[in-house]
Amino acid sequence: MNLENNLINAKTIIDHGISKSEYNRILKILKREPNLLELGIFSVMWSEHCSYKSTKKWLKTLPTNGEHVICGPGENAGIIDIGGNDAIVFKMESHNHPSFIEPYQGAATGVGGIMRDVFTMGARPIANLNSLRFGEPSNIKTKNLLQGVVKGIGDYGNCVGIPTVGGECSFHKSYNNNILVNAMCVGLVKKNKIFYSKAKGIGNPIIYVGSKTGRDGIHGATMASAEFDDTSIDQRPQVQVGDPFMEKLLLESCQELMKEDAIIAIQDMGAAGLTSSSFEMASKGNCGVKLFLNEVPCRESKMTPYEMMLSETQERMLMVIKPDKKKITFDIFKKWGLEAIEIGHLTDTGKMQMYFNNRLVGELPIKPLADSAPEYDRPRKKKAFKTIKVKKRNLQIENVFLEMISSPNHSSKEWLFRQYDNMVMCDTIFSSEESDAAIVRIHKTKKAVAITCDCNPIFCYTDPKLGAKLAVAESWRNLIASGAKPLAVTDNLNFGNPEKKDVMYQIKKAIEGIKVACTKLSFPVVSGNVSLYNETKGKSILPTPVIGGVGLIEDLKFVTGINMKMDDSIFIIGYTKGHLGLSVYNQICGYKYGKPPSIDFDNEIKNGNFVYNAIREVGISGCHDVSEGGIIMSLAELCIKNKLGIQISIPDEIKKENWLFGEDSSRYIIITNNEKKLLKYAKKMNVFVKNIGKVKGSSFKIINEFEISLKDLITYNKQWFKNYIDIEK
Amino acid sequence: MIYRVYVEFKPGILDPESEAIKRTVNQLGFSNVENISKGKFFDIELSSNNCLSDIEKISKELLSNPVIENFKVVKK
Amino acid sequence: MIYRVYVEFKPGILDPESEAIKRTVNQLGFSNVENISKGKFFDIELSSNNCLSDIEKISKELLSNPVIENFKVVKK
Amino acid sequence: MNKEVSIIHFPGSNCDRDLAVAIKYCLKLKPKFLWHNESHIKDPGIIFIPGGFSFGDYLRAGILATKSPAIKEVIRHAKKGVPIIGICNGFQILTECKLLEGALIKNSSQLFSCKKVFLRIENKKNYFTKNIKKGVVQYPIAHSQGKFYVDDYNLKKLQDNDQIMFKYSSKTGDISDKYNPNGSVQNIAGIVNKKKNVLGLMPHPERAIDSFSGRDGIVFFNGLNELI
Ligand SMILES: Nc1ncnc2c1ncn2[C@@H]1O[C@H](COP(=O)(O)OP(=O)(O)O)[C@@H](O)[C@H]1O
Ligand SMILES: [Mg+2]
Repeated sequence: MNLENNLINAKTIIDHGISKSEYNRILKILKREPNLLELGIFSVMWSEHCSYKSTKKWLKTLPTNGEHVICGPGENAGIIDIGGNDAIVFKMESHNHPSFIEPYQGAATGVGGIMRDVFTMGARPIANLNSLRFGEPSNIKTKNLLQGVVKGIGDYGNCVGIPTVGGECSFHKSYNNNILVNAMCVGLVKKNKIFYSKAKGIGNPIIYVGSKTGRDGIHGATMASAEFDDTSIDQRPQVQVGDPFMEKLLLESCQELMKEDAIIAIQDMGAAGLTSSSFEMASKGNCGVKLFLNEVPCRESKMTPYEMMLSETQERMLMVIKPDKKKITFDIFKKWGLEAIEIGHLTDTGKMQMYFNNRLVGELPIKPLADSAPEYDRPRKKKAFKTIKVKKRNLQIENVFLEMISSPNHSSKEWLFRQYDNMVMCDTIFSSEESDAAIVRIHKTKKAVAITCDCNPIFCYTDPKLGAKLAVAESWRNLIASGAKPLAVTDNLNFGNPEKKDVMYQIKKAIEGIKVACTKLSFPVVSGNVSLYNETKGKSILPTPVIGGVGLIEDLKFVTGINMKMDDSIFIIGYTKGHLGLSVYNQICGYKYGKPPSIDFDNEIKNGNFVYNAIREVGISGCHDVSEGGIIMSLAELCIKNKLGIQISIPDEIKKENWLFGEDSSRYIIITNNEKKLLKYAKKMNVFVKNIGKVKGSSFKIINEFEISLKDLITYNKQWFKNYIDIEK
Repeated sequence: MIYRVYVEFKPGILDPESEAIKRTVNQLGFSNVENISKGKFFDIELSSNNCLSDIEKISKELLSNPVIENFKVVKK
Repeated sequence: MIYRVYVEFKPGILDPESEAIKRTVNQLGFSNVENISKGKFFDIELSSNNCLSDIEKISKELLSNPVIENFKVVKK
Repeated sequence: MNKEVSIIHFPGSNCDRDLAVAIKYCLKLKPKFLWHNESHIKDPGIIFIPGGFSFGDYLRAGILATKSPAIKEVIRHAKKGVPIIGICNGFQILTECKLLEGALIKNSSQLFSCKKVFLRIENKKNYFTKNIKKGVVQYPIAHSQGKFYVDDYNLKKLQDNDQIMFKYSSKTGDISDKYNPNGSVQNIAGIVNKKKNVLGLMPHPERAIDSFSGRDGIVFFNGLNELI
């Protein structure tokens, strides 16, 4: 073989993030030294981001099957059956590092990337969600990052015309230099029109369509797999700019082409661009590939094969099509103003052969490269916690409450979600401010899907396994509360550096927690993403395994919001022990340590089934789960949303603080005027319910404690963002 | 005294807007247009003299995004 | 040959973005900044000479909106 | 006359389907989709220009779309008196191609804004609105360049000529800054041309046709029945 041999030395290898043992593995596979192009390809294919080398061993243990699962992890996104010929495609993905370097473009391209993962499978995206974590508001970078990220998410989804229907956003100092931007996309596909990435058919053309390739993001995949240091800000060329208009054209043209019987395999060029998309398609189909790199459309002059193979320019797709469908393929793209280009074809060599200027410039065996990607069982060690008791601030209930509802994490996120078009496509029934899960109608049917994303990183920090279980349970509960039957989840595992023992411990334990909870709740994991090395100067983020849950509402009449009507009765479902460890209450009062609330899955399922059936059989006005901030926070959210007052009495048998602020699992608030029916049904199902008050008047009133007018309550809840962003008065 | 700050994309950064404008211009019959690039400018009026370093600072921290943009200051 | 087209708001049209930038600049401690106004520019590269009238036409019909904006063409 | 409603579809339009759904639901007919490079449009019936981000909103929202062949046809039909309705991006396109007065610029807040707003109907003599019984309707808005600007001279002409159709208002029809979501001159949300056959509005009536999103859009579309 006559490969151009760019000199590779020890430094080049280190610069590519390849360890000594990995390099030896490369030598074994190739039986020769790689050239620079080949080394670059190994480095991205074996990066943490693409190979999951630190987590694969543990991810394999997740439950991924279930009666509704059509496609589990391994493809661009997971797919679940929702009855008839309809299926739901969904996944969550992180864009943490890019968003920290350039918040607007980083977040925008994150949204773009996850939507492509979904529409690549034949689906039309119907909803976007996001889970955001920022540093302390007082950190000088936070405001800028917040504004940039939110605008980036909004502008991208709004332009493509996919509603952004929900998500979460919170602040904690551990994210000061490592924000998290996790984007989730849900799409709708016909079961008989699903597209996969497995290439087949020797000689079949490989088609490139979308933006021209530039030098952006070269080595982005390795960046996403490396710790930050002071020089990160200077990693300029790695920033990718998003083009939502191109995304919209790709979406529409691919949808049109998918109606023809033309596509054999399709992949978006995401992380590691042309490299990972071509390798993945070929390795799934056991094929070889010939690529003619002179054909790759380039934005800049003099781009090298190395740059073309590693570029992460956004909004590009790769597909294998039937040879006799070339014309219709090119015509459809042309109609949409896009140029499709044949850049290679499939072979039977099992090798990736890259040609440039009529010369073979790189040749790699595809299967061995993918199959022998490193897999590590990294050492782990539990972190020891200091149990320093911080002096408790002595606060009145009312003061804690007001501090809570006007705190950055619990104040109204209206400033944020106003910037998202949550109605385009006209199937949004509730966005996630109106219901525990966002609810999107399946177009032209009476079915709807409920979608939510959740995680409480504070719980996960102290007890990653329990914290992850609680995140899964909360997602499940949110779906139940919105009237849905929970079906499956996607997960986004955000952690620090896995080469550190305590971080690896967190990762393993969190995955274990997800495994247990998803198994118990019959809530399989169908897709996901891992983001590691979220760490700056040795400080890592709180472990943040975000869970994105999806459920089905078989008939719109069971759709349930955070609603109430005047004179309704208010019930708590589930027993309140009043667990305050790690609660918002304790944090406000200065107690920073403790344990997360425990969870008993039998009880969770019992209460959940009760609520699910009560929604169908009792007739209720609204439902809301009890989570961060406890009963009092859930009640406040009900009042603020409905602009109605309530009167609540605290039961005698428990301490006031514990009852109001406790964060025990498995509880809901149900609002109904069918009191008798609800009680009777609870008795039959042996579920603990308690009537705690009524919807009444125009103030928020806890009897014998305090009363605050609705108007003030709303002002408290809205002021933080207003003041922080300095919205023009 | 007025300074003008020019801000534009660094070379090599994707600028889909300029691409779209160029396409339209060509379609309108101006086939002699080879390339279009765009940028922003800010005119900053100061009450005191000799503040070039202030302007540089404002340009760097506020008016431009050093990750993807370059800026240039000229006295008007 | 390259022409540069400057586009800015007509005088009298309130530009909240410039206002907001000025507020932030002042808050950052640059109290000597009296006024900020902003605009866009387009660098148009032509393959043939003497096309000032083309550029004027493109500027008028595409790059600026006469209801709100003025433009100015200079040769670079 | 044949019963027709046409929707002009641009690359980047994204409310075209929503509009078609509303038309089918309210007017019981299937609209005809016309692609932006259609250079001869015959008997279009009512022409709708939908919302979205035609050509990515690049340069200025709406401007690049005005250079398409279909818009030349829209202008030709407008002169003949064909009813034309531009919603959101459609309104932006109609001002950019000068079928309507004024300009739509960035919201005062500089941010995209998506919410339901109330609109007072200013003029009920016009065939677009005369069948709407209510004085105030509620439609969603979703835009970042929706601030209507016109200079004083032309504003007066709009007023004198009864060209102002919708204003952002309170639920009871009060007009003040408090109810102005984007900084539009005099809370203007929608206008017609001098001949009164071209309507542009920023809010989305097509997003208010079911019990979840509000039903005020239905009267808007039903009111068009006699035009087709
Ligand atoms: N934490 C996880 N849980 C479950 N599945 C995962 C997880 N992380 C990754 N996966 C699956 O592994 C596959 C590869 O993911 P990824 O490399 O992120 O895809 P892409 O190349 O589209 O970015 C996908 O099928 C994804 O769903
Ligand atoms: Mg993918």
